[in-house]
Amino acid sequence: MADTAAASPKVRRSWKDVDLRAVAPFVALALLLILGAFANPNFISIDNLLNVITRSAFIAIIAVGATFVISAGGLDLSVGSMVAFVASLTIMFMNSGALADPMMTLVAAMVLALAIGAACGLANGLITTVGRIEPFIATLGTMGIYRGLTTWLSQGGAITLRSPDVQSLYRPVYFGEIFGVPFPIIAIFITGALAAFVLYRTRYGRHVLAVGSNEDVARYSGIPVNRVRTITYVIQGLCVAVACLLYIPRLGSTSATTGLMWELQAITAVVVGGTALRGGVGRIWGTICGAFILEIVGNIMLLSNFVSEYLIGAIQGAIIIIAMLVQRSLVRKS
Amino acid sequence: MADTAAASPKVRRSWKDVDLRAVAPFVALALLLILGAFANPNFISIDNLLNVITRSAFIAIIAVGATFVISAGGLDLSVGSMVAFVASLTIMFMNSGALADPMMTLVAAMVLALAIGAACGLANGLITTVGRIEPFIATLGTMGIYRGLTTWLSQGGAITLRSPDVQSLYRPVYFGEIFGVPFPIIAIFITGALAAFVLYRTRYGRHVLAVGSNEDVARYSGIPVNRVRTITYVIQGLCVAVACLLYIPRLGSTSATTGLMWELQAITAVVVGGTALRGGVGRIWGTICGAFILEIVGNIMLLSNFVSEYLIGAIQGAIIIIAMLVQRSLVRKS
Amino acid sequence: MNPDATPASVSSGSPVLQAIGLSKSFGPVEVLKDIALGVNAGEVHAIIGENGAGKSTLMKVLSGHLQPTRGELRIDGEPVHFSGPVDAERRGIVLVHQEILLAPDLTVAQNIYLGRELRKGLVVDDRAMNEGARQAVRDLGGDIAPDVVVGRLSIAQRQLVQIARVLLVPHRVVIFDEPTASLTPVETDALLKVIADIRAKGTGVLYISHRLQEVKEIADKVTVLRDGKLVATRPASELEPVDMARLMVGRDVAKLYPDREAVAARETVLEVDDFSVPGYAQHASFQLKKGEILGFAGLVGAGRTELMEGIVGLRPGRGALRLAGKPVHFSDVHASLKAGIAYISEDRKGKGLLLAKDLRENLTLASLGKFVRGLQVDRARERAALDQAISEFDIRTGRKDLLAGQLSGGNQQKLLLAKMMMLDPGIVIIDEPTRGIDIGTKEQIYKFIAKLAQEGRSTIVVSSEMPELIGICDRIIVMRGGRIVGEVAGEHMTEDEIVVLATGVKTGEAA
Amino acid sequence: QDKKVTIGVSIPAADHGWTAGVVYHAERVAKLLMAEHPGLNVIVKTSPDAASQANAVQDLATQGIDALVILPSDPDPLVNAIKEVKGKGKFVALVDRAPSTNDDSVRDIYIAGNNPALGEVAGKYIKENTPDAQVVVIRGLPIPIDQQRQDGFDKGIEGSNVKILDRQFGNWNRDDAFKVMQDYLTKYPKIDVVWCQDDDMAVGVLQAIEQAKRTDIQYVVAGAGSKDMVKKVMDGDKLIPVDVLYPPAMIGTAMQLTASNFYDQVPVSGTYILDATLVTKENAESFYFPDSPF
Ligand SMILES: Nc1ncnc2c1ncn2[C@@H]1O[C@H](COP(=O)(O)OP(=O)(O)OP(=O)(O)O)[C@@H](O)[C@H]1O
Ligand SMILES: Nc1ncnc2c1ncn2[C@@H]1O[C@H](COP(=O)(O)OP(=O)(O)OP(=O)(O)O)[C@@H](O)[C@H]1O
Ligand SMILES: [Mg+2]
Ligand SMILES: [Mg+2]
Repeated sequence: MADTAAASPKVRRSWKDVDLRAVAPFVALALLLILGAFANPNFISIDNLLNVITRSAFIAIIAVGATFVISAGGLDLSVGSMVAFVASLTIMFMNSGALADPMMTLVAAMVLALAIGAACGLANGLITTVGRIEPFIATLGTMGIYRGLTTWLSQGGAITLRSPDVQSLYRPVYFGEIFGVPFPIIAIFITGALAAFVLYRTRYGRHVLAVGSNEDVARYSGIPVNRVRTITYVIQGLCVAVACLLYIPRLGSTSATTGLMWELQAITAVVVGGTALRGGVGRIWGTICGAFILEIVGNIMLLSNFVSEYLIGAIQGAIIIIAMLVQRSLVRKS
Repeated sequence: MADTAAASPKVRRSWKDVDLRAVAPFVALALLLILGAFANPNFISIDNLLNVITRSAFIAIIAVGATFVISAGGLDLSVGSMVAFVASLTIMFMNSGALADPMMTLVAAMVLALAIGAACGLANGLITTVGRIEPFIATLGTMGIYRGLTTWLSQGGAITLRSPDVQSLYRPVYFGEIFGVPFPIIAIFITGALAAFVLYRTRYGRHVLAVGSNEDVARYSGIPVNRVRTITYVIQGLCVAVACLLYIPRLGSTSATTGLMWELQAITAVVVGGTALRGGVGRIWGTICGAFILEIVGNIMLLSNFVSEYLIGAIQGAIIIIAMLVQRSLVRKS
Repeated sequence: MNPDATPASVSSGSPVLQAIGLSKSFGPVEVLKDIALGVNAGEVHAIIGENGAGKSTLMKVLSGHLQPTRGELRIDGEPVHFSGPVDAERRGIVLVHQEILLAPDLTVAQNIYLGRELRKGLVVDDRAMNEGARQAVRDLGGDIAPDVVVGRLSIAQRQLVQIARVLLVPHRVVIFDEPTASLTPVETDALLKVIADIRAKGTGVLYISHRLQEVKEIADKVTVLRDGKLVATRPASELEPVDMARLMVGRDVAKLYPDREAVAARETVLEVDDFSVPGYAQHASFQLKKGEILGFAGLVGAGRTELMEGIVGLRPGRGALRLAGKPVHFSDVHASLKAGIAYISEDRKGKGLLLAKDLRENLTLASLGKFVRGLQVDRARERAALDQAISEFDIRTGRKDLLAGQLSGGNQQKLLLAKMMMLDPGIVIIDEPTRGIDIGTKEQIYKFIAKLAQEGRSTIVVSSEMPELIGICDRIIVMRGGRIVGEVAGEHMTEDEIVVLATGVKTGEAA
Repeated sequence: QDKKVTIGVSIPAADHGWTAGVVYHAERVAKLLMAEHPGLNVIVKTSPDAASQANAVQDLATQGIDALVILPSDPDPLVNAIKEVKGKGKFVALVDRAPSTNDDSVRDIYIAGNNPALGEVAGKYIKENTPDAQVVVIRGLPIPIDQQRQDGFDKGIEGSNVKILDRQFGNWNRDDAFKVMQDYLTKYPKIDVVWCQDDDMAVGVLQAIEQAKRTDIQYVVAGAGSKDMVKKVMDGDKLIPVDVLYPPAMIGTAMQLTASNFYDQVPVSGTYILDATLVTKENAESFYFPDSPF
């Protein structure tokens, strides 16, 4: 009898505990939405919300990839430059006119983008795993490399999609809608669903979490640690490529500053979403929620008129910290 | 007999092992110096080397602080913005003319800078330890805050030291020499020596390494983990302030872009110097050597004529990766 | 356990797994010297020896975790070379590590099936794995929800999970490296039954334990290691525990537990009143007298560790603490150490020692203040302290510049004891003091605890080994399900009475 | 009579002196205009990079603006976002930085400083005053306007003996310019002229020259017209004999033109290119604004 009494609160406690940790980012999002509604009535208009979510697509999709890398105990600082690099090469290919048919060009360019993204990710993965260099430094190095190459490709200028045919064909990929839902939003959710499937349902996903949780244990269990890690970087590269595919039709152009600091935003989205940087845990939907939060913070700031434009950075920083504190206290109180 | 025979090479081996890990950055530095001499004969002129080392002072001193934070298992991304913030406030104080005497003004300003640096560090430390937010995110937040406040203080422009008296009094702190050695170089070595003493010789330093190696063990041993960690951030803040004290006399002015990305450079210097990001080990002199390496790579690139200016970033990235690979293989071969 | 999956044993002539002329050196130190050993199918072969004798090292070589410096391994008489543990595992040689090797963020089931997940098409079959895991743990006499994250389990529970994980691999030889060190009698019995089961199915078992009674019970053959050399291999029937102890230590171990004079009633030094550690221990009240040795018994999960951690400020706790009559409250260990209470954790690897730092730094970590001269830590005095600790606690180490992680398990425990005793505490709380300690060393540790009492220090011993509690304690408090359910002293300190209290079941029914 | 009009102004965040000047003038003119026209609402928003500026434009559109005045941080990536606004029939004034296609499908008016001319004027000045000079160039960031200035500069020195020794990026940042200049001084024993195309970077360049105590450098040509540099020109500083004007105040001009499109019943359209005036000792006084942050 005494045993049951002691046991049951423990079980309840741990159930709540798990739940709140996963729920916390969504609570933060809801609070932000309420705050935003007060700041500016336009904020909760469908148009505005669709806008904001649509443009969070790049960071959200990149951050989904980052969730894999981070939960396997890695880190990728090169994703921002990778966006610039992949998008530049893709636009250059479309400009090259190698294929006459615009549709064919577009499809080939998309395949090419994915291939380049995967290759860049592979390079990152191999340098960290086979080369055994701390991911922070390895990807800081490739960050320089990808951005440098982009600068060189663009000769310091911009690389702009020229063919109007391709452009008009490609435009709906960012600006199009399906049943009133902008295409990038659909892309976010498809990417999220795929990623969640891989991470939570497949053997590979299990291995990713094991490697991030304890590398030695994973190795003793016969898991090819280096391969698992490398593949997380390839997944990250593919996610970057997908983000590029959405990015190109939006701005139609890249330059040496494209994607600057996106790596920090992506990592922030991951952490705000509840994934710890030490690895072993990955929360795909939390990450996507984190990306929404970041974009909404910026949006509220822009829509409200109280904040001096000089202080926007400071307030964004403060909000991130407050959001994390709220999360922590939510989890602790439970 | 057989035992002794087996013993001697083994002992040598492990001795080498320890040694090489610590020596690797210095080897890399030596190789770079040789490479530089080939790239441009001016490179090894005393004048050039003094220039390069002098201007590496900011990153070197900041990175010494980062060595503390990192070896205690933390991370500080806010140092770049902190430089801008501390330097701006210090210049504003000197401009305010609160004290009539230039010498007094200067001394007070220096004390103020150290106090502000320590306070900023304390804020970082408390947010990560008491607030229990991952240092990456916490300091990313304060990075936004410090930079935002700087932008606001400067109203987006520059903050320039106005009083010519103070300026001429202050100038030697960067441009002055003692026995032909520029003052910033002396500052690097004094900072390094102090830091090495604290980290390797004092009880506090031992605690820092213990906390970084295994937080639980440290806590069970009665080490006040949060306090130890927080103080590492304060030390980081003080180092940033010292860097600011050298920085202000150089250009006599700050702006919203002062110190941009210095955090990444400081962390790179720490890692290139042989300190692992996971904590538990700290190499002060390696870090300083790492800072020299970074600055010399840039210098060689500018002095040589082979490299397109567009590719400099890429080659810098590649050199960092190669340097780390060389280090690894050195250590492994031993 | 998994008879269908067990590769059939081929011949009965040669041993399944055999080592010939096996040697292993770490640096200049030769840890194993010319070992010859064979395990037959359907046989339990126990390996015993002092801490640091080389048992774990030998097992690691046999299971592919380490490469031998010299010598050869054979399976069914055929020479083999293991490229790594996975390779050995493929050939049916599996090892239950002395240290716990599990991924803390994964669940029990995920850990048990790690690397060989069951699948339904593309998808991992979590339901089947949870079911399998639950069963596997139940077979070992445990009851752990398969979907709990391993990071939340106690050491004992983790040990069960680790054993379950290994037994699920198709195996021909199972190596247990001190599997029972952190188990209580109930789980130990269950495990011994499981071992008997797999032996019956033709599996060879290598079994390491410092509990000689257990060895006597289960083993067919016993091999004794001393200083890396094989001293003897004998049928277990020929050896009594005393003989084993003599072979191990090289001398007679006459009396394990020190004599202690009965202590007259003394003043209370620590009073715990209605103290609760939310979620783990409720309404605990007890008193500790000066010079007393107070035992805490209970089953795994009884909450003893958490109660002690709550008292010293490692966990949030509610209730009153009085130290020599004065109310105190500790918010962290720093405070409790200052007040003279030292807590020695049961988890020496995770919470006791910095495995990647050397012995000297570990020894002085908690008491660095004593070594500060001026502003500096005086390394010469640290070295002197290390020399003293090595001799006082009999820490067996080839070199003094080893890392703590390179010590054998038992020697790590001694180092940890030495480290906390550097603080010269008035009250010592030792959690599982002899977990993984050889019999000779145990004797030393018991003597040591008795000496503490003699010096007027008070000691709380939390242990899952009842004979040890009975042997050294003045009183024993028994916990069950987070509550103190009774106290035994004097002639009531018997295993029966304690088990009755700890399980809430009459003897005989328990199991 | 007071028409309700909302003008959205999107500009880069103040990340160096010149953009700080832009922010300053945008705010100054916004206040002026709102005081002048009580029905007018001007919303000024700054963004650190092209992608967030695209977001800002979208957000402004959400707030229901009638006109957009935009100084794009990077023009090509922003064309689509601008076209969105223009497509909804709003009035668009594009300032300073032109995308590859810059016609009335993108904007109603285009007001610009003349980037190629900024380079060209500097080049011509060097060609005329020191026809055999050895010049080192410090570039800004690798983005198109920088490229345009370089091209203009090359055109300016065409046909002379002026020799460009080196071009490196200084990222429109004083510290980077200081480093690059230090290394130039190490690398080249004789430098006649430095062209660093930006007054912010000139600060670092001057310090590096002073530290090296080199006397071979005859002068430095920067650009933009910051108060510090204009002051030096005014005072007859030997090293800064001239400055090429590239006034951040152009954003104000654009805002004023946009407002007059609504209030003055004068339809405004077309292209307004501001001169890249050479500030010399003679005319410096009229370009000196001591109150501006830049
Ligand atoms: N990696 C290593 N490097 C150097 N020495 C080592 C290493 N691993 C183990 N040793 C040494 O080898 C010896 C044997 O250790 P081992 O762990 O095999 O002992 P054991 O018999 O299992 O002892 P215990 O009963 O305490 O577990 C010890 O002296 C230990 O210090
Ligand atoms: N982090 C945690 N969250 C929830 N429950 C936990 C956590 N850690 C441990 N527990 C549970 O608390 C109970 C008590 O722990 P523990 O087994 O350490 O007690 P104990 O009496 O010291 O046992 P022993 O020392 O014999 O292992 C166990 O049932 C365990 O599952
Ligand atoms: Mg062992
Ligand atoms: Mg316990």
